[in-house]
Amino acid sequence: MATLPLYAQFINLFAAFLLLLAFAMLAQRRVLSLINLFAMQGFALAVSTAIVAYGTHQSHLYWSAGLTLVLKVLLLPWLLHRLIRQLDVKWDVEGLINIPTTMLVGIVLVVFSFNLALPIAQLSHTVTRATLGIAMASVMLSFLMMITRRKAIPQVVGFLAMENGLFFAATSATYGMPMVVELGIALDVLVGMIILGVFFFQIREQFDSLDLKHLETLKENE
Amino acid sequence: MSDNALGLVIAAVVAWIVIGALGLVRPRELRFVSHLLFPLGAAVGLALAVVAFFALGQLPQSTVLPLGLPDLPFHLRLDSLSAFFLLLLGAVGAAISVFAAGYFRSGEGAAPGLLCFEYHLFLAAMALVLVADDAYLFMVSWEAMALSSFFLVTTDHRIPEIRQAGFLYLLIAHVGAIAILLCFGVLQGGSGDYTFGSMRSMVLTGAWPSVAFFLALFGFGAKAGLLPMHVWLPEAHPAAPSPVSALMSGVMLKTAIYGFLRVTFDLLQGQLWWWGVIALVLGLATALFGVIFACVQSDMKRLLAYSSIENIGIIVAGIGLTILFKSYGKTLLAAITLTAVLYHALNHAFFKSLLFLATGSVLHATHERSLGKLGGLIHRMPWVAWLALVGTLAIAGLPPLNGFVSEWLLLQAFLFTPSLPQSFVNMLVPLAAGALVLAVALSAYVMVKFYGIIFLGRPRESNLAYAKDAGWFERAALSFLALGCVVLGIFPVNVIAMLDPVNAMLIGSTALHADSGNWLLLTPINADRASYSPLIVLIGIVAVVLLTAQVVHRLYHGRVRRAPPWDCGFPLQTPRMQDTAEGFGQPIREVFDAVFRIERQLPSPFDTAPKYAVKVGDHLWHWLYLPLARGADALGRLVGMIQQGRISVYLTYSFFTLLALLFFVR
Amino acid sequence: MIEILFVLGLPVAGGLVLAVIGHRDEAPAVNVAVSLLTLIAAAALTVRVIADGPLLVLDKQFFVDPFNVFLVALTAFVGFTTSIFSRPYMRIEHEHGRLTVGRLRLYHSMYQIFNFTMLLALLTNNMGILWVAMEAATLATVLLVSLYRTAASLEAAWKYFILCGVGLAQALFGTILLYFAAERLLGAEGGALLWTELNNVKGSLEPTVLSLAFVFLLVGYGTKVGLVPLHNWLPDAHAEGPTPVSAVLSGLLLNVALYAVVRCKVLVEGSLHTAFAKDLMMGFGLLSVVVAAFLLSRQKDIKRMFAYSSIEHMGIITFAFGMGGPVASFAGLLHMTVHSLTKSAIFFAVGHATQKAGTQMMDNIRGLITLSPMIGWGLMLGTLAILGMPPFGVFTSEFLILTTAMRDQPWATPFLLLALGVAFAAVFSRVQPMVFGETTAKRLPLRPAMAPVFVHLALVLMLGLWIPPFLADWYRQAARLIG
Amino acid sequence: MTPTEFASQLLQLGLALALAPLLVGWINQCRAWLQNKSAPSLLLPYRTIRKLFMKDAVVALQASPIFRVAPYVVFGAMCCAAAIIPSLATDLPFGRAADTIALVGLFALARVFIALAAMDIGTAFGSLGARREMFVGFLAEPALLMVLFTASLISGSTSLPTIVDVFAHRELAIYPSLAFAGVAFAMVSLAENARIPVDNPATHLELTMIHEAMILEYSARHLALIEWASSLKLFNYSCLGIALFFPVGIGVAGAGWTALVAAAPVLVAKLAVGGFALALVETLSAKMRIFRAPEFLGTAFLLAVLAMLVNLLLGS
Repeated sequence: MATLPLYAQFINLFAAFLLLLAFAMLAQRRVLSLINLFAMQGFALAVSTAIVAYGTHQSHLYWSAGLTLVLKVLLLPWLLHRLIRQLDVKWDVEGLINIPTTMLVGIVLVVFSFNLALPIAQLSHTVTRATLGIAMASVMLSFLMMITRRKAIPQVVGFLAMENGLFFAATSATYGMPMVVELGIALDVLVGMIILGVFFFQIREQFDSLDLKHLETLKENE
Repeated sequence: MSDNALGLVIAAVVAWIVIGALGLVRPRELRFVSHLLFPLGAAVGLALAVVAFFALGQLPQSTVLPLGLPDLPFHLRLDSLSAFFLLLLGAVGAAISVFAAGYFRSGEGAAPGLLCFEYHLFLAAMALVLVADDAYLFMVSWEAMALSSFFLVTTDHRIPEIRQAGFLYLLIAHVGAIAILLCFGVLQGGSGDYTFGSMRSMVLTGAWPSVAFFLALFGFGAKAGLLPMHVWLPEAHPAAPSPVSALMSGVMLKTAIYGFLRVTFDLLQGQLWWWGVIALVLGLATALFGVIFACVQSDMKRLLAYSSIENIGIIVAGIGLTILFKSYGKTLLAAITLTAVLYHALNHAFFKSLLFLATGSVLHATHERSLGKLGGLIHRMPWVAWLALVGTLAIAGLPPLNGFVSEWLLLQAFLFTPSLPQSFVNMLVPLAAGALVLAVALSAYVMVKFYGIIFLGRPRESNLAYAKDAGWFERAALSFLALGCVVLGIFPVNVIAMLDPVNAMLIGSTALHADSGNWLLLTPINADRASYSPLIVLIGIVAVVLLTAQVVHRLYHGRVRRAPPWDCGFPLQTPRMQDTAEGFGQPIREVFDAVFRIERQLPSPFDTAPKYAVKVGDHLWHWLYLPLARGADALGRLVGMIQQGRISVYLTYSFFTLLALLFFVR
Repeated sequence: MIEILFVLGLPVAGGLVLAVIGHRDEAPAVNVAVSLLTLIAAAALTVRVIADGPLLVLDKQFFVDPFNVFLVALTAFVGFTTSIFSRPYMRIEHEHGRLTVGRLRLYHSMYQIFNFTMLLALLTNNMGILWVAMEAATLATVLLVSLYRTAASLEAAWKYFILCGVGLAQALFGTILLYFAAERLLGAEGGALLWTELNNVKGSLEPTVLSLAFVFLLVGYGTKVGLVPLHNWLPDAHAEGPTPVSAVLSGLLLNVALYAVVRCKVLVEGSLHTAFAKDLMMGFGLLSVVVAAFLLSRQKDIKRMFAYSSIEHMGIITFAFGMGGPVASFAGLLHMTVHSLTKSAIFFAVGHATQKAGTQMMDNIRGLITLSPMIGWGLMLGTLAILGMPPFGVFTSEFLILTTAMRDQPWATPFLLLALGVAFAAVFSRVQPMVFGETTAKRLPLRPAMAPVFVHLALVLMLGLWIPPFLADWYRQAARLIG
Repeated sequence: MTPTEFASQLLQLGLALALAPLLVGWINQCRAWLQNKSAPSLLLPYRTIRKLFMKDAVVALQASPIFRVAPYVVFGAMCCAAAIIPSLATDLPFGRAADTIALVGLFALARVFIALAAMDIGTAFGSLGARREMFVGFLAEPALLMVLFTASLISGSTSLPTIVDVFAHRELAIYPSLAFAGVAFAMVSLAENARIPVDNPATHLELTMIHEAMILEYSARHLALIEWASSLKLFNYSCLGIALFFPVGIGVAGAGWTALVAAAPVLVAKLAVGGFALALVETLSAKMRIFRAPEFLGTAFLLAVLAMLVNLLLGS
């Protein structure tokens, strides 16, 4: 391990950042901070992608890094901020489960993911293979976050954070997917976000709130 | 003709389908449908019967149609077993079609043309069931049969009870069909070849044969109305128009018997003795159950429906006995029993159709199904009444009519049982014989009630005075069936000779003793053991009757005076003083109190209009079906808990599924 | 090759055009025309495949083999018939005041885009593009589901979006893992996401990674298929959207998702040489069948009920593919075909029935057959077909599946028996009084388009009695491929 | 069929027709003696029948042909039954045409017809009687058949002449199964012939009637035939009992004329004893309520089944 090239060590550092940010988002109560954290996570992702590109001379990863930067750090947070301003929803984010418990579960998930990723990572010839576990863990944490949030916007942020984790997995484990796929994914994310934005307005118009408790009428257990 | 019998059968099927489709061309044209298409269908049926008659005992013929699955085109085969049941279908179906020609009226439920379509599809499907030689075609025609009959049952779909009945029928039929399908799944033995030919050569090992047998018993039993899957039958039969009830009771139930025989004796290689015991016990339980319930019915078609349950029970008991004999290698006895089974199936087809059709005529003449509102129709509808009398006596198992012959044969078979090696079975069989006799004796009770209350006595309602006798189509159909009852009753030796190819095919032995060439005397084993000659009995009775009448009239006189009835001098007599249907069944209700679930509505002393009502329910419905329905409902509620509306919970499912799988894969 | 371009290009073009003119009166006709042209192109493609065998074109990016060609044809066909159905349907909705013209424009445009995404998902050889197309299909349909902008439709769309989005995220992770495993053999540029390439080397793919990947892919695409317990979005989305959308969702999108699962399964099977994937699919399939059957018994809303029925059938198909073997896979493919034809036909009939009755609540729909025999019989026959009544094709596949299960997986048959019985009771007891009995329906301002219903049912009937040789041949080849 | 057989057949039938009313007369006389009453003439049944034949038949207005045909059918069925029960000898050609099962069938035929006829007029008592008659029959019939089955199992035949041949030929031995069967048979006979304790042939209270209630509307020749048929039925049952349980003295197959002639006095003696026993039973017991009848007949049925089981268990 000690013989890792410098850039790889940097990648590992940013990977750790990513995980840390994921935890931070899990613990964050305020929606604005949540978005900021998300933007930071995007930034970490973009930087680590760029470093991978630099270290492995995969030029298309630069594109990928740029895309991430534009989309995840600039565009989406901006969109979210705008939404919050327009919708005037700056409430605290209240979880369904209290934060310490969530964190504990998160730690368990991290252990689990590392365990799962370890045998696979051994197979990889990339220098960044150790980060696969981190990527998986951040996906899981985002998942957990989506489960525990009861408002629409944090849930969407969780969803986007999950995409971050996936991107990170793609970058770190395989030096990125083919460009056409990456573009497609990015497009999907963007369009999805726009649709979600429209949705927020519609939901608020309909229910006067973005609380997900209004969205619990279609069920079978009356 | 017999060279290409199968081709002719196919032609008949196609003809029926075409006739049905023609009905859709002008669905509201009653005369076209009833006076042209139905008689045409009857002619096809008769032709089919003739073809089948000549195909009995011929070598099996088979063919393949370019339809069906790519690796499994429709295989058809006509052997003696199929031919026998085709004969039954053709003959009885023809009579019912003739009846239907006079029966269906416009303005009653569905359009006549649509009915004609469904009706002929029903016939065609039944014929196809009988000649199917692969599991796929069998199932397709089997379910087509269920479906077409379902639509026929719900002809009058505006009445919720009829819809309910239809639903129950189709549900049980469908569940039964799935069981049959699974049975074929077992029988194909993993070969992936669903032709019956392949199944015949497949030797199943371990518990598989038993699994197949019980799936078949369940599946075909559901269709036949075997306990405890009988509940649909007393609902569906009364709901259907009478020709349809007749067809269902007379013919469709027999296709279930056919299927059961086909699987048990043809497709399965060997039979185990305890299968026979179970079938025997189940059959007798069904028979007793059916007849006891028939005793207390007050709707004439329900009564007949329960009687059908009884007869099916007798038939299945006979099959059980056949299995028992065959598994012990007593082929001669097995052949006798099987003969009794087939004979009874044929008899039941004739007399039950006859009676159902008769109820149809009564229904049309009086618009009344409740026994409590009928009576005295022998004066208004002599044709129907006298022909129904034949059916009544036949179904009551009285010599010299046909019902007695098959029961006689079956009892003979019971008597020969002590030659079996298993002492347990030897003990069981006398009890079984007792149960059978009890059922037969009770059926006489039922039929006296049925006939006496509908046709005899005085009309219980004033509007019965306007009842008209059936039309010529209906009379012809009823006469044909009544004649069938008489002929089948009087010439048993010839009938059994006709059945023998089936025995030879399924059992490997014939029922008739080789050297009993006497057409007059039915002697299954030898003349010392047992013999019966209905013709001589008939001649004996008729001779005595005629002779007595002659002698009495000659020696004394034949003067008759008509006067009001005496009735022990009671001055006021109204028709309401006759026994009602409930009253007639009351002793049986008392004796078998435990079998029924009786709900009484008693008047209180303060009622201004006191009312008494009694409802006889089925324990099985309350102990088996309602709990099943409730169980399903409770399970549904339980399962409904997972769909509880909150998105976090849904995400959690997804999350835990993922985690669990990941954990598992690790 | 040109056919593929047309198959994919026409809906895109149509979507763009309709985005502009979709609110006009002629928009429905344009919609139908584009769908028809797509169908013609798909037919041409089909003919080409029949004549020349599998195609691998455009730098190996597109691949047509017996497995997907019939799905392409089916998708184009049902897309076309649905467009015919939606013409009067959406007009009536508009006249009933449930939709503005702007929404109609959105509807028409998205309808074509949705068709495009499905066709793309089917035709692409690239597992990544497959994912992209699936996600795009989700996005397009989210808009369609929320078209009415009612509280319920928004809720349904939201759930649909989030649950499927999360699900598909898992699928993406699975795809990445797949790529990760393949890249070592095929190189980053060597088309490590191309299914044909993967299929060639599947024997030497790393089993550990592939089993992990399969878990993610199954959970991911399985969400889209509606496998229990990932199904929760499905009834909501099907019930709350416009009926043509329900028809294509049930009839087509589920198939496409299942197609993705099966493609993945082929690779995993080839790598693992264990029953892992099979067991997993059988388990999910069986669970779906049973749970859906019991949920069916609790329905009050007609579209919701048929949505659960879709879950049930997807479960059956998944179970069949899980069982594997020439017969079961054949049956699974056949079941995909007949289910989508039958289910879309049912939704067509249901659409007009609900318009007639003015409600989706089954208790308030009565006696359809009295006022409009065509809708009544369409619904009745469709229901019977979907419940597995012969001589309809659904029975054919159920026949093969059940008989095979009886020998290969006897433990599963009691569950199947139970589920099919419960499902039959649940659905039929509700449909019967809707079709028969005294009526509550009223007349509609426009003649309903019932031809698609009966065309579909006729096809299903035909498949129950006779399967065209070329189709059977495809099924057989595809079944061999699936294993 | 040889002339001897034919003659034997005719003789036995004729004997049955002739002796049946006498048996009834004898029983009535015995009963009167036993009850310290002055006895009617032994020949009173004959006179009654003759008197009835002379009278004009009065038929209810609403009677259908079934009502008028029924007495003849019942009479015919009883004659046929008489023709197959070996009373003097087993040389009965007609016995081949109908065996024990058919015998029970013939009884059932008679029962059904008389019940239908009773319902035909539509009076309250007629249908009440019909219902009760069928009610008694549904248990009596199986019990009788079970008794006959026991005999069939022992003899390996259901043909009555063969059964009697076998029984008459075999060594004197004790058959526990036959003891059960005998008791059951006696009970069934009482019920079937409308005797106390199930029914009272001499009752005048309509509400307690079974058989009499059914024939209330009959008069003249119809009534005569029914009365005659009832006495024939009693005679048949008696002969059946004798043939099954006391076959000694019945001429076996091919025994010839002498045996036939020798059998006649034996038969008369046995009938006399039997008739006396019946009168004794009727004197000693009281009539049951109608709803006790199932218990009584159920017991008979179970005894008969028990007889079969005992037979299987202990061997014959």
